[in-house]
Amino acid sequence: MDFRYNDEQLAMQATLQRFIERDYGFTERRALAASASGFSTAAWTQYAQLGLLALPLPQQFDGLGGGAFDVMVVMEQVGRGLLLEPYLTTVVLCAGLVADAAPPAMQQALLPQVAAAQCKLALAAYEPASRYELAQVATTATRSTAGWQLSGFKAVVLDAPSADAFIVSAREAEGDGLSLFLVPRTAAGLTVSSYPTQSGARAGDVQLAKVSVGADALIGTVGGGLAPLEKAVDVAIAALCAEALGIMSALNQATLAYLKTRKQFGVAIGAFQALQHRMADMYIAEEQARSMAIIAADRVAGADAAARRRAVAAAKAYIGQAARQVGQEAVQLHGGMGVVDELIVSHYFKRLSMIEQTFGDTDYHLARFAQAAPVP
Amino acid sequence: MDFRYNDEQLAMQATLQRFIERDYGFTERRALAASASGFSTAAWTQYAQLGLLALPLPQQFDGLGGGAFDVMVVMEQVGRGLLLEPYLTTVVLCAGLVADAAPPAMQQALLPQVAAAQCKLALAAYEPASRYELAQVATTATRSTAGWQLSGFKAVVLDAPSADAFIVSAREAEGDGLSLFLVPRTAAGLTVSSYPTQSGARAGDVQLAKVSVGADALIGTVGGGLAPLEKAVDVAIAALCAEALGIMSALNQATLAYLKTRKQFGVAIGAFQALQHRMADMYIAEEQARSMAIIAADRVAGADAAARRRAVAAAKAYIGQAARQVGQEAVQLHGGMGVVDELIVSHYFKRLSMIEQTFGDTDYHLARFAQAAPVP
Amino acid sequence: MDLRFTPEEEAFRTEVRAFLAAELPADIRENVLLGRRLRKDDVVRWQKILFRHGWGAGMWPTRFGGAGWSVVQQHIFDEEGAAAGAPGQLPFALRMVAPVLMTFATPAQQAYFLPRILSGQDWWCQGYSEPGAGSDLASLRTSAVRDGDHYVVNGQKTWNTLGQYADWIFCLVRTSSEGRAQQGISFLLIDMKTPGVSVRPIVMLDGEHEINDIFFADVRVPVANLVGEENKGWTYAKFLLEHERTNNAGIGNCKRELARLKQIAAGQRAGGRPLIEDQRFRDRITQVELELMALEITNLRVLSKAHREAQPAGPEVSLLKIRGSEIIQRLAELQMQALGHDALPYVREGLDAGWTPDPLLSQHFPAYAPPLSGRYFNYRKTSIYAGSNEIQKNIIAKMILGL
Amino acid sequence: MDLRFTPEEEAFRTEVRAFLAAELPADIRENVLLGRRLRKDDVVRWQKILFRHGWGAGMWPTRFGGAGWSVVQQHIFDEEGAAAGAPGQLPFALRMVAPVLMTFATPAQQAYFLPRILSGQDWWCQGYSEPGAGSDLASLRTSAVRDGDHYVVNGQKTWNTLGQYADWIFCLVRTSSEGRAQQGISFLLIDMKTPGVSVRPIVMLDGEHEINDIFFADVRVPVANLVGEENKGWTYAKFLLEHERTNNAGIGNCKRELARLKQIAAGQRAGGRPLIEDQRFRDRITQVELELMALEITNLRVLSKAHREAQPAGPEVSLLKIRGSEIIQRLAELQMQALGHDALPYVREGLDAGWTPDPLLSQHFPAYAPPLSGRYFNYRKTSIYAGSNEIQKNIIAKMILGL
Repeated sequence: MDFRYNDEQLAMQATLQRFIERDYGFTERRALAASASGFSTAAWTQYAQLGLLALPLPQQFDGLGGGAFDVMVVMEQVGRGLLLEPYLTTVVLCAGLVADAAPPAMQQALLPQVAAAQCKLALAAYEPASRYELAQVATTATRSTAGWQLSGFKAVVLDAPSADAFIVSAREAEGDGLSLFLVPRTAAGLTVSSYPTQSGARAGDVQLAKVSVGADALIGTVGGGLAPLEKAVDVAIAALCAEALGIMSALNQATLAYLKTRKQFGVAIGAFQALQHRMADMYIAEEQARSMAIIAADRVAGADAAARRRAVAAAKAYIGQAARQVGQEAVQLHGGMGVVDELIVSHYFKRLSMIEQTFGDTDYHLARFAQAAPVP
Repeated sequence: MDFRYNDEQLAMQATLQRFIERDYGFTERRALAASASGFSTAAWTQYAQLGLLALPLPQQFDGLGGGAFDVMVVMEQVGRGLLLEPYLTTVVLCAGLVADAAPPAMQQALLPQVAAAQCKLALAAYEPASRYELAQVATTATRSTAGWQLSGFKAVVLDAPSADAFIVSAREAEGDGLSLFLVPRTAAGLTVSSYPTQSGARAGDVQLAKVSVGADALIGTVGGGLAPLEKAVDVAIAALCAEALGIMSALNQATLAYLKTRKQFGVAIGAFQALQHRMADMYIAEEQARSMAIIAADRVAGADAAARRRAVAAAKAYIGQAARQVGQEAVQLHGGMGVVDELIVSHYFKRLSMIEQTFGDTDYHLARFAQAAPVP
Repeated sequence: MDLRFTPEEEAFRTEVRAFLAAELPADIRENVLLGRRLRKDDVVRWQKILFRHGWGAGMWPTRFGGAGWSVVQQHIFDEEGAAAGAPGQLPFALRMVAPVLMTFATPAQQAYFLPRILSGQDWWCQGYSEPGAGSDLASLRTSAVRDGDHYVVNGQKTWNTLGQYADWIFCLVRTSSEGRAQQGISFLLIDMKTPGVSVRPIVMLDGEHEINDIFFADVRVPVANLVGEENKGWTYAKFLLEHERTNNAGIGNCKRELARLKQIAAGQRAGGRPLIEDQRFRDRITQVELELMALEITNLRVLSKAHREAQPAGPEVSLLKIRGSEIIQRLAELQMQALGHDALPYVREGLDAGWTPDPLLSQHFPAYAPPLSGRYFNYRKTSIYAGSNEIQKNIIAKMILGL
Repeated sequence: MDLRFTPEEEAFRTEVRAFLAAELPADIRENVLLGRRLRKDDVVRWQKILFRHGWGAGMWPTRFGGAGWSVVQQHIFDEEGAAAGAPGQLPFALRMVAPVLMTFATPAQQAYFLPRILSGQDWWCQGYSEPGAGSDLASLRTSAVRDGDHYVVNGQKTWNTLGQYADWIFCLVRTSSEGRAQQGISFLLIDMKTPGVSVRPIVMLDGEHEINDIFFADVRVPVANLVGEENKGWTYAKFLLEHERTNNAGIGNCKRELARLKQIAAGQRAGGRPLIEDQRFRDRITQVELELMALEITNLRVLSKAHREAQPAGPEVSLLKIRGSEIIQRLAELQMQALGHDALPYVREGLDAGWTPDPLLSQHFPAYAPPLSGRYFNYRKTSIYAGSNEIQKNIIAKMILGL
């Protein structure tokens, strides 16, 4: 049993910390969030050079074959730096899904491109009426001579504006299983509307009006798309938990520093016992959240789907609540300084809030845990 | 609008406070709880002399015609003094039910007796499998030539050992409505087992084996018993909320006094800000609970059954949680002194805990509120 | 115990309701109910309508042009106004500086300023907090040095709300550094157009411009604009605080937002059913609903006592502030949560009056959606401003519990 | 990161499991699993069985007769023992006085006391807290005055656990009133049979006798029973505290009680269904289950660090104490809540070994029911004793956060 990051992971951590410090300070980050694309293509290239984009990809496709704990290291820093690039969407979620379920030709075509920062992907899965249910899909896939024709509407597709291709879930008819398709952004009939999100990055809605794709666009089997999709989203949720953890850690650090420096009534406010105890609660929340993120990362790597589902639901629900506590308390203890745009604290808080609304909120995962948990 | 008790209510409050101070101190109360009957018959007679037993009964039956706020005044003191006598059960719950729904002859036979401390009643409504559902009744009522024959088992009948008669709920056959019957304790086939409760008073199980009662034992209409039963229990819940309020108020007072006197590290522990803020939270909980108890008392007096149900469910659920907070915090802030039998604090805590488990716990009333609340 | 309003109060409620139905402009109402950005014009227009009706300042005494309402009437007015979608009247002029002026100012000052407040002619803002003086207000450092018939003011105020629209600011300034920190403070009225006054926006976490830093660089303020005596400002500030806080539970707003939360949850779908039928979400609504039920009565208890005793409410208003802020925060949180992933888009133009979503977006993003996340963020301020909830608990511990 | 136990550790777990299956007496197991009163004999009998197996003191070094386990092995043993229904070994002898004796006592003291602890021959209790010295232990006043070869001890100890069974008590006593309060304290071993020692039961809120006041009236204690140096007792007490707290999350007990909670909730019925299918109740279980999942890993993180560094765990054990106590309290609370109105009866004989309900009662009151309410009450102590949770938060604030 060993709960330490290994040397390579620590090296990656240090590299990212240096990168954030030098190239991705809060000022730079705000400018990027306000820019047209909402992120830095230069940084994206740097990530490729640092091996970040290749990290979790299979070695036969130019990947580094890293696992969930390697991703955890990265995502903690993504949180800490509030990095805006579509790392989670492209590398963890979509490339992970391709690596897990796509035919070899598609893997060969896409994964080396992802590793080399030549291709960005996005997942078009959720729909206006679906809330957080991946299985609730109205988008249709109709067989055609050349392959498939897709029609439907996908809402709040994360990082849609910058994606070169989408993974789209659809079904042949009601009652059938889901199928997954790779759809290039340039496909005729595909429209992307885009908007910024509350935490800086971009998202958009994707409309598919009789979009034709070839038979080779299918990922996995016809009607068998839900299992790999759910698994890929679970992997992404574990990563998202690590991102939240990185933010909580940064917020606790910032709040503690504030308590030690901010003076009221002639003393540092950290001398007030009521605030000390709340800071202690925040520390506990962070440590417990770290344990949950570790469990999630450990289980998404395993073969047991029920154990994975249970652990990921537990982690997302738990960290959702812990993050809310830490986020709200960090703002509160910062007083007015916690609610202004010019300090990073409020940006951390907003990102934590949006993480809770992503891939299922606390209530959704409480329900999922209740269904998954073995009743003794 | 006026949230003050009126002069008569204040006089009753002062009378009860004096009674508790002089005749019902903590030492006396502990001895009573340990005695065979678990309460004081002398006190019961005194209550009659003070007009307590007649207070909410109709004036035509020797009652004083008091309302829910008169009962509230009394029940706050019942809580504060941890009075063990079956006031809630006999006077508020059962006599209230008789006054509301029984035929005049039964009212004439019972209510003056209750007012004169000559008769104690208990409600045999809940059953082993019913949890808190008044409607879930397996006890059967079979028509006989003389009237009715009752068979069944009633669990945890509060104050059963001292009751002279029981109000029993039963039904003719599954699917039929509930009927209510008055059954004298001496009826052949009725067995009472008894035990102390966690908070001192007595309760028992009542077995009915082909117990015959006359046609005049019926309270209300055949099959129409649920509505008056539910109303009577709601009136009792409002009173129970007032009892909880009285305890919370006493606990807050005791805890505050302890914070001011108990010294650690050379200062009164009330100087520690973390404890000050928690005491402030306890104060807020008490004030909010008082508002809820007021709402409940106001609405049980009204004619609108839906409004009554909604307000009572709200008050019981809210006060259940507030009482848990205040009870647990009072114990915690008393440290070791909070968990010993020789201080009243732990007895208050236990009584609050048992109040939450009586007539439906917090979850039960959350569900009831959700059903009752008008969705806009 | 009597929880009923008097027949006169019920009649007043009917009158208020009729007035609101007739006079509240539809566009303002829509902005309020959808939680959109209110423009200066919205607020001023509504004040002028109220003024024309004789309700420009409900609780002011009639001799100053007020309606002479009781605290209960004011409560009814606020509640009905909130339900109908009327903008809240800003407190800075009506409830903060005005009572100070009525009590401590010269007749000339009263005659000049009060009618202009009443009619909506002047917009006031508050100059209290400084970068180093928040909860510990007495440590403020903005100085006013006497120079003939003027004070020369230098310093910085912060956490100034809506000062970008203001004609006047009332300030606490330091006129003496002798004695206790509280003793050298004066209460000064400053025309925002005076040379040397500058306003720097502070963008809030929701991206909106609601507060400011105000800088004073050799600002010459006529001595005639001093309220009361020099160095007695702390007394007036405490007086103001007492009056400000009488009615700060915000019950009306909370009730409106609870109703909106239920509407939103009825419209959103989860697992094929309206979200409001999801037991978990429903219970979360219930919990805040219970808290609000209790607080409404607690608020009325405080008000009716103040009414009866004809005194500003005591330190128990700290309870109202704490719970009121927690409730409105929680309601905003649940409204955001109800949106599901539609909480993510930051559609800034969706806060503008009259906005309708484009056809694509409207498939999942109704008109009520855009302001919700930002408002959740923004409302974190409610437990921080006007005396943070920690300060309120200190007050309860000291003033009520005697700790 | 590697969350797996080593093959050796897994083999050890198998061995522990087999041992428990073979050696744990059925009657003791039943008492533990039903939460009934444990008699002295139950505890001593189990210690003797462990001793015969060479496991009398898992973590003691082998040179003192211990099993020489790592903290991880001890964790595995505790977890399996808890699951199987083994009584926890009382900490007073094994984990508290013994490490002090091993480190600071004379060879003669070690040779006499340690084997008697190991074999279950001596029962030890703790004499630390006094009526005026709880969290603020250094203010203790029980005095030990040197008189020839004896100390004469006078004073009162309180919150003494299970001293009614004890052969020996280890005490902090004041041997000097000079210097700082911490400096005049000594660590003394007192035979409970010495004239002048008296034990007064303190009945707990559940009606059980678990703690005592211990009075010392001119108790003559041989100087040979002093541990280490006179006036250095505070050092030994701090050392003891560090060792006591290494493993105080109580994960094993929490896991067992969580499983029991689910069993109880599966057996109770609400609205015609098993209570565990009630979504509200199920979610309450889930919340504590999540907290426990996290704490198990947090505990292992602390343990594996201590294991690797061969050091007692640091101040992060305060986290384990806080959350561990909150979890076990919450589990007890939910077990009581699960009973519905069956939480009300106080059936004291239901805590006795072998009790079966009479036929009437058994219709709704199963064998697991009687102890549950009392245990909910009793477990409020867990956030109070062994350094209250407030003290633990002070420790986190000071030692970890540097506040």
